[in-house]
Amino acid sequence: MSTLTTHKQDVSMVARNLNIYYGDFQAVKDVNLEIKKNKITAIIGPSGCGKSTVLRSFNRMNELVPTARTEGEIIFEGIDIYAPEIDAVEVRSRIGMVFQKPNPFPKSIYENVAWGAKINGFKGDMNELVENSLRRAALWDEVKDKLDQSGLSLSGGQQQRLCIARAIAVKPDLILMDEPASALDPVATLKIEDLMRELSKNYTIIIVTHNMQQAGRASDYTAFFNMNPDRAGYLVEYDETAKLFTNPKEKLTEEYITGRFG
Amino acid sequence: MSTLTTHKQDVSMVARNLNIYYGDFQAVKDVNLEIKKNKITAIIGPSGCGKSTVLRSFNRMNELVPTARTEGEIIFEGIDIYAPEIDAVEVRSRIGMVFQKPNPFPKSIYENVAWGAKINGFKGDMNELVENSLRRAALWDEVKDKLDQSGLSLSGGQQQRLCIARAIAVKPDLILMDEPASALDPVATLKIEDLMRELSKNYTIIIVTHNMQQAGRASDYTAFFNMNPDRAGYLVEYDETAKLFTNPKEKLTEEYITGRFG
Amino acid sequence: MTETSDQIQITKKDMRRKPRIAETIIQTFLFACGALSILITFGIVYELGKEALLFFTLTQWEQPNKETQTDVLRTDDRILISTSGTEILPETVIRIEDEQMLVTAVQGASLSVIRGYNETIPADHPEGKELMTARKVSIVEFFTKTEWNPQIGKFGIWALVNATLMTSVIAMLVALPIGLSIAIYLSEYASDKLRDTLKPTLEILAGVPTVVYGYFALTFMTPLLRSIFGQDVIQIYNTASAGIVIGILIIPLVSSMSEDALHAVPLALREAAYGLGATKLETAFQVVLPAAISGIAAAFIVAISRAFGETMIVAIAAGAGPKFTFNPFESAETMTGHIVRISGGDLSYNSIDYNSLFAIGLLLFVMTLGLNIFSQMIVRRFREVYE
Amino acid sequence: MSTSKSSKQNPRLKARHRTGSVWQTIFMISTLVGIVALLALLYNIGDSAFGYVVVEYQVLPESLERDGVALEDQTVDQLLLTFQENVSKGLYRRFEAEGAFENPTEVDLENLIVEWVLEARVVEGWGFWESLRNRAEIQAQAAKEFPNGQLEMRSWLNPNFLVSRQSETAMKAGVRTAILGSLWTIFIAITFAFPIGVGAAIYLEEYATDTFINRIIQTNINNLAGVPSIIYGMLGLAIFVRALEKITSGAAFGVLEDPTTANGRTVLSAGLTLGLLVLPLIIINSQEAIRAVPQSLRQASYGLGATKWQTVWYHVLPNAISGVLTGTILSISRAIGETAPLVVVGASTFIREDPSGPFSKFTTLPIQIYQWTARPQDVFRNIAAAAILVLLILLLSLNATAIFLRNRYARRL
Amino acid sequence: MTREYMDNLLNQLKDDVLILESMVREAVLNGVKALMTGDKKLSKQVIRGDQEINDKRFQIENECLITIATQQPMAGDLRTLASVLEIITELERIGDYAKGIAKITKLTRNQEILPPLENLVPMAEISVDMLQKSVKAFVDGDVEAARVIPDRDDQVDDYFNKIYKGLVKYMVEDPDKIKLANHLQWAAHNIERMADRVTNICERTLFIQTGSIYQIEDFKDLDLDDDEVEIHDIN
Amino acid sequence: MTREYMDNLLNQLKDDVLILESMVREAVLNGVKALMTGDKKLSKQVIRGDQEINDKRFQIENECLITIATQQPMAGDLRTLASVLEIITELERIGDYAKGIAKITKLTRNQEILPPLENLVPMAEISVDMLQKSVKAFVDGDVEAARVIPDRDDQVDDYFNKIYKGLVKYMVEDPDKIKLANHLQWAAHNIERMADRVTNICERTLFIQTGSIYQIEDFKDLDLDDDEVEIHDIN
Ligand SMILES: Nc1ncnc2c1ncn2[C@@H]1O[C@H](COP(=O)(O)OP(=O)(O)OP(=O)(O)O)[C@@H](O)[C@H]1O
Ligand SMILES: Nc1ncnc2c1ncn2[C@@H]1O[C@H](COP(=O)(O)OP(=O)(O)OP(=O)(O)O)[C@@H](O)[C@H]1O
Ligand SMILES: [Mg+2]
Ligand SMILES: [Mg+2]
Ligand SMILES: O=P([O-])([O-])[O-]
Repeated sequence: MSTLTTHKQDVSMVARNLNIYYGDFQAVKDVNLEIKKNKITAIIGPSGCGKSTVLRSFNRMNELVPTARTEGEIIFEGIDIYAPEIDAVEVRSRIGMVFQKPNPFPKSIYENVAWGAKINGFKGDMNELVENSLRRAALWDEVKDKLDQSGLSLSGGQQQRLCIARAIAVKPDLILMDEPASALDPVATLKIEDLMRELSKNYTIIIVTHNMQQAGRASDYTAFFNMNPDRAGYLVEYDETAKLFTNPKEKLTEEYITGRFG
Repeated sequence: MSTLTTHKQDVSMVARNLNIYYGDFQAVKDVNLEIKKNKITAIIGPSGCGKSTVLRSFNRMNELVPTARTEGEIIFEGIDIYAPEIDAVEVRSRIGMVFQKPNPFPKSIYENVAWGAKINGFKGDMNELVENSLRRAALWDEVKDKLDQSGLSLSGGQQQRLCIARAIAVKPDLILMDEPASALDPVATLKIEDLMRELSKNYTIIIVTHNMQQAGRASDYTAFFNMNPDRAGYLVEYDETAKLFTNPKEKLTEEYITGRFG
Repeated sequence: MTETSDQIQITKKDMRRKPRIAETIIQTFLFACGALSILITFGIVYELGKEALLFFTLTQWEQPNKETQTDVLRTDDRILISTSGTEILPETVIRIEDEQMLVTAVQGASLSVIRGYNETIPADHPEGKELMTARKVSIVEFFTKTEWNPQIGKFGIWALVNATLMTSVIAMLVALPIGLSIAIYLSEYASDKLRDTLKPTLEILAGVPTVVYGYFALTFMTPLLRSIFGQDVIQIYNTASAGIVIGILIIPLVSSMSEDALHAVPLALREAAYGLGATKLETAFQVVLPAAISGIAAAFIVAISRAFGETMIVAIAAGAGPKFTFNPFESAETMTGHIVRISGGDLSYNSIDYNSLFAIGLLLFVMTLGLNIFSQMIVRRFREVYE
Repeated sequence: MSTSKSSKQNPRLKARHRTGSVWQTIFMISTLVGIVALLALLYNIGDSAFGYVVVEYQVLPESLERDGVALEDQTVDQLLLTFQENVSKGLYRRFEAEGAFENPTEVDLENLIVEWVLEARVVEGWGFWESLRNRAEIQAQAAKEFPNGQLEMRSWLNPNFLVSRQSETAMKAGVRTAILGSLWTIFIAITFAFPIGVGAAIYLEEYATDTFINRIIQTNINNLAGVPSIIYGMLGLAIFVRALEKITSGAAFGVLEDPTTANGRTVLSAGLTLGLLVLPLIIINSQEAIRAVPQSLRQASYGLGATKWQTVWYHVLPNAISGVLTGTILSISRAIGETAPLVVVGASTFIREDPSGPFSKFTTLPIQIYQWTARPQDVFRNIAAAAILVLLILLLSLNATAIFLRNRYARRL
Repeated sequence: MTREYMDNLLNQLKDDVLILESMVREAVLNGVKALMTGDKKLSKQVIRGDQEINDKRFQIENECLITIATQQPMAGDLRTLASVLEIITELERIGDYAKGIAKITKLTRNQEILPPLENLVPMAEISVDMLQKSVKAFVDGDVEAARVIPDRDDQVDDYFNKIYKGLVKYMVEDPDKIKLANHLQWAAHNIERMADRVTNICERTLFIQTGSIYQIEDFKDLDLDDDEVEIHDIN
Repeated sequence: MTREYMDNLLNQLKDDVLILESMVREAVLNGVKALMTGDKKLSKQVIRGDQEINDKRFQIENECLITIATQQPMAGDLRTLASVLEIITELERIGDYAKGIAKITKLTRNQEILPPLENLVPMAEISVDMLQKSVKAFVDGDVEAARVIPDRDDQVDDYFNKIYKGLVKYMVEDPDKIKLANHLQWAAHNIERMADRVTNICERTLFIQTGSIYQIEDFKDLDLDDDEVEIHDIN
């Protein structure tokens, strides 16, 4: 496979010349990005600059929008996930996703975690898998006595951790998170951020956030997107978070992070 | 009048032994607070600690919740607004309110601003009032050419400023804001904060916010609420923002603002 | 300080309560509007109940034998009936015009009576007057017998209920699977555009008056069934045809309500499932459907209730004349069909026919009310999940 | 995917996709069934409303030419003469006494001629579809079996049908009385139910607190909406027709219109019954429209120092009105199609007189359809189909209005 | 262009830094003047004034911390605030030098000061000028100025050497003057140190504007084989 | 208890401060040793090593800024970070003192050092001990320790006075030794300054824990009428 040759060891995913359209409207333009393995990468930028769009193109969730069209390559672990022979369902079981609002299934906590693994043909010890996933999501202690209660009975922050546990249970390599804490209060938010740090030992994480402070706190790398006057989003700067927040290369980035934008 | 004697020049509103119940459940317990005139006071605290409840008791909006019951005194400009002879409708025209999600009326921009003044019997030059209010809300330049367009045609941040203009047009002395920027992106948020600073020259402002950083940036005084195990909210600490964020008196406050809470 | 306190005085005066009479009047009027609904329900229960009670408690007058009408011969305390074969026994109360009499003895075609029974006034009864006998219909009889024929004093409700159940079951067999499938297709598979076209199109079906469906059943469905199963097997009026067409009528109700329930399942849940690597069907069956199950259940129950209450289709297509049969290809009369047929004729108030209708109506009301309350309970639970 | 991982590839994936397609097909077929049912309904009605018929005349229309003018083209005076010449004196005098010749229209006279002179009779008919397909065969068959008959392509739905009154003869029967009856009852129903319904909705949504009585009211209304319509008919029968007979018959106002049937089975009773029937629908629809007005608008209004009624009047109602109207129109279309309750309330089976006011006897379109459908003769099915078309067109235009309203006033809130 | 309030805060801080600088500058000049003229009162005033400088410094530091705590400064803003923290430390230290010089006035106990100290006045004037310019460069964000100001340190060093050598000469010639000369030598030392501090301030200006710390002076230490260690290098 | 990552960062920073402190400590002891033994190589090593200290200091400073920029520290956290910034400045300066002492080794040019300098070793040891303890107090947040450590400054001052007086005596007695004695006096001065820096570090510890700046030493300056200005006060 020719794509394999360009695959670097510490890189999990590469976007090459990524262009995304909704119908005639170009939402994302010429994005090139290398996501580092076992690191947390944050995507920030003003509203509507295409952060979510880019993120959702990373596991072909965009395809659920009928008008969406993706051009360019997204190479995950050396393979172009948009290649015709690749199955989107399969891609999504490799690249998990956590959403803005906690969205547990209206099933029991146990089933919430087990379901994804079950449909993906998991054959092992399900109890163990559920426990492990919940432990990793730092939720086990809080729910171990009520696994048969509805996932909806948990608090917002717990629900979000349940969603993370659910994503982990499918054993993805990469987890995409679209503003995973924006519906939570500050305390729950910090808990999720702590959890992300913990998870990044084993997973690559990409997180979209509106909250600059959160990007600063919780990420190793930050990508700053902006949009042209024609509303097409593009990548302005991509760097280590520490660098980008103390000494960005681009004036636009500096304006944005110091709050002197627009 | 006995209440008058305790009225201080630099104090706009005083809450004394404020207790608020929803049915049997006590949501707020024994709050005592002095709101300084022409300052911005922020109310922060974990989710559900009664911030909104307290805020809404300040202009008797709580009464719209049938089960809500308020005990204690709220003394605004020397008058107990819960005194039996005081009319809630009048109170609300003196103490304006801006809500979490921008909620302009589905009318023209002009009418949005004018309506409140009209029903409150404003007799002067309406055009002038509308222009002044919009100017104060830092919106005039952006909308002056399209006053007859729907308020809903504006962007989120502009809508929120329109709501502020609308509140100002009724000529309140005090403006209550319940998470006025939580539905906005960071850029629009900073604009609203700048606007609040500007407004505080003429108005007393109380703002509830989930966002500690926002409280820091945008307020002169901060009240930190917490809740008991029985979920009744109470005031933990109330101080100048600068003091509270650098050197809080209470350990709980320190834990909360440094993110080591709960 | 004085200046300030002046200012405050003014403020206080301004904030004082003002009377708002118009507001009070408006509010009272609006309350009256709302309260009217209670009056209506009360009216329904009262009227149905009152007449039904009459049906069960009041003396019903029936003509035991039509022929007796013409052949009554009056003597002082004897009444001669030319044809026998009547069910009149001693102790029976009979009535001729407004006079009631207590039968003391029966001798062939002549009855001995005590006249002026129950303080009615004895009067002259020329020949050819109608003779009626009194009886009460017991609740037990009402609920246990399977023959309904007021003419001969048979009041077994099962003849009617059975037909109602038959048409309803047939209707459900048609409507539930098809309706639910349509709902799933529209909500999970169809593009937004297709959904926005198909859903209203199907809802047109629901908006077509039921009398039209009755027509459709009689002139299309019945001939169709007969051409399939044979003219001999299927009667012109039959419950199968009516049931199928009720099913068609109800399809849009089921599909529309179920689709609403499916549609109300947040997109976020579907995304969560897709994000875990689920296929469309797995998402639809294992995530969306269970999440909407109470809404769908409510839709089903409302559909059943609707089928119970459906009138015109059965009135036109199911046949006239109560019959206790389990053969869907025979004619039978449902509760509603019976009501509408009987009341459509020249109905005299205070007759046993009139009263019996209200007994049927009350039963129908109670049945549908129960179903509706049940479905509302389900819906209420369903609302709470996502709020 | 990648070589190292392909072993992990889910072997069941293909099977999963296959199951998916099977079910998708099932769902699609079901949807098609629904659509087909609708089409069959329309086809069936259309098929009966048009098609070849063989008409036999007592007197051939051609023989009634006057001054070389065909019957259809004659003026009122000519028609009057034609009629007078061809019927017995007694009959003519009877009609004269009834006032049939004071300002008669061409249609009236033509109908009289058709009924009493031509005595046209449909002896055989074919469906529309068949008529188109087997034209030649039908012509042959008609010529063979009905040598006296005339084969013509008939549209049962025609202008005469709309303006004619009820008749014992299918050829001459029309829906004029029924349409007027429908309009009258609906008008009364809406006049009664709309203000009360909207008022109740406002009360429940804006004023009612969570008290016992209000909960009862709400539950009640929800239940009323699910009560079978025939029950409303029985309620109407018991209350309006019987208990309030004095009022609904007009006797209380001294305007008893038809002493022969001096009872409560009038337009007014029917209208009020339909009013009761649609009241819960209007309330629920209006409640939904009112509830759809975001709470934030109310809060904004209160926050500016508005009173409750100001809030309702200036913000809630303007934003809910399109929903309220849409709901009301949909309720009207429900009421227009209702048959059973009106049968129970006592619609007249056969009247020729137009309703002249709330105290007239009445019939309505669906009642008319029901009666025609229930007749044993096949020709009445044809006019029933025509009447159904009239009813459907009426309903469709109402629904179109509702959709138009919904789109026109739909606001982004 | 938002964050007016934040900009105001930053400008306020910069103004405060300017005020602190002017306080320090005056202290240095007065200290030197008191020493040269043996003006005990002036010296006392300088010593007393140091407390004000310290207070001002802590006030600014406090404001910096408040700004950091409440305003979430990033990038350039944050570097500015961090630099203010550094610069006020330097200024406070310079204030201490002035106090030290003033104290020498006491130690000299009415003795006539020695002639080499004549050089102290121009030395102090140059240093003070450098200080003022460096703080101005900081406030204006003037990278060019910040780059060149430290060059004048050589002049200050020259004066120091002159004074030092002159004083040593006095010591050698007249052992009675040893104590006095020794004390006076401290005065020169303090001014010399002050000029070094100016270098640090300039470094900060460069840091704010460029994001990296330049150590303007340090290349000197690298040529260690050149044994020319100068007295002013040993702190 | 959340914010593990933040706690890790703070602990990392504290560890770095400890490392910097140990580097500085070693530099001071080595500098003194090189001076006392005339060990040129060691002195060179100390001078070279100063660059590492500077680098370490800038690394820590940078990490502090990154932490402030990314972690929104408040209250205690923020005071800690601000204090780290101050403390590393102090440590870096102490490193400079060590370098200065090492440079004196060169200036003495193989001359035998003078006996009063014997006191330098214990003086340095006490100071170094104070330094170590103060940094430890900072890392541990030990308010009590931070309060008492500065008291030992008096001992350091005593040593300084001894050395100073001894050296002056040598100067007076032997004008040839003036230059040498003068140079050696700087070494003592540097150690004395170092002890003062320790006081600053302790002030910071108190600041973190209590939220207010205590100026531990400054009350001394207030009794100005007491004319006993000591040489170590003049910087
Ligand atoms: N389904 C869609 N159809 C058409 N346009 C869309 C769709 N989703 C997003 N867009 C457009 O694409 C652009 C990028 O949207 P996207 O949601 O990716 O932005 P974002 O950066 O995530 O914004 P936010 O911060 O508000 O979440 C926007 O202009 C948006 O209007
Ligand atoms: N209408 C109500 N009826 C009953 N309980 C209520 C009502 N509104 C709020 N509460 C309860 O009162 C408490 C305080 O609620 P409130 O909305 O004031 O909290 P908050 O601090 O504003 O929370 P948040 O940060 O989530 O907005 C909570 O426990 C909440 O559940
Ligand atoms: Mg987004
Ligand atoms: Mg709140
Ligand atoms: O304060 P110092 O001059 O000794 O660094």
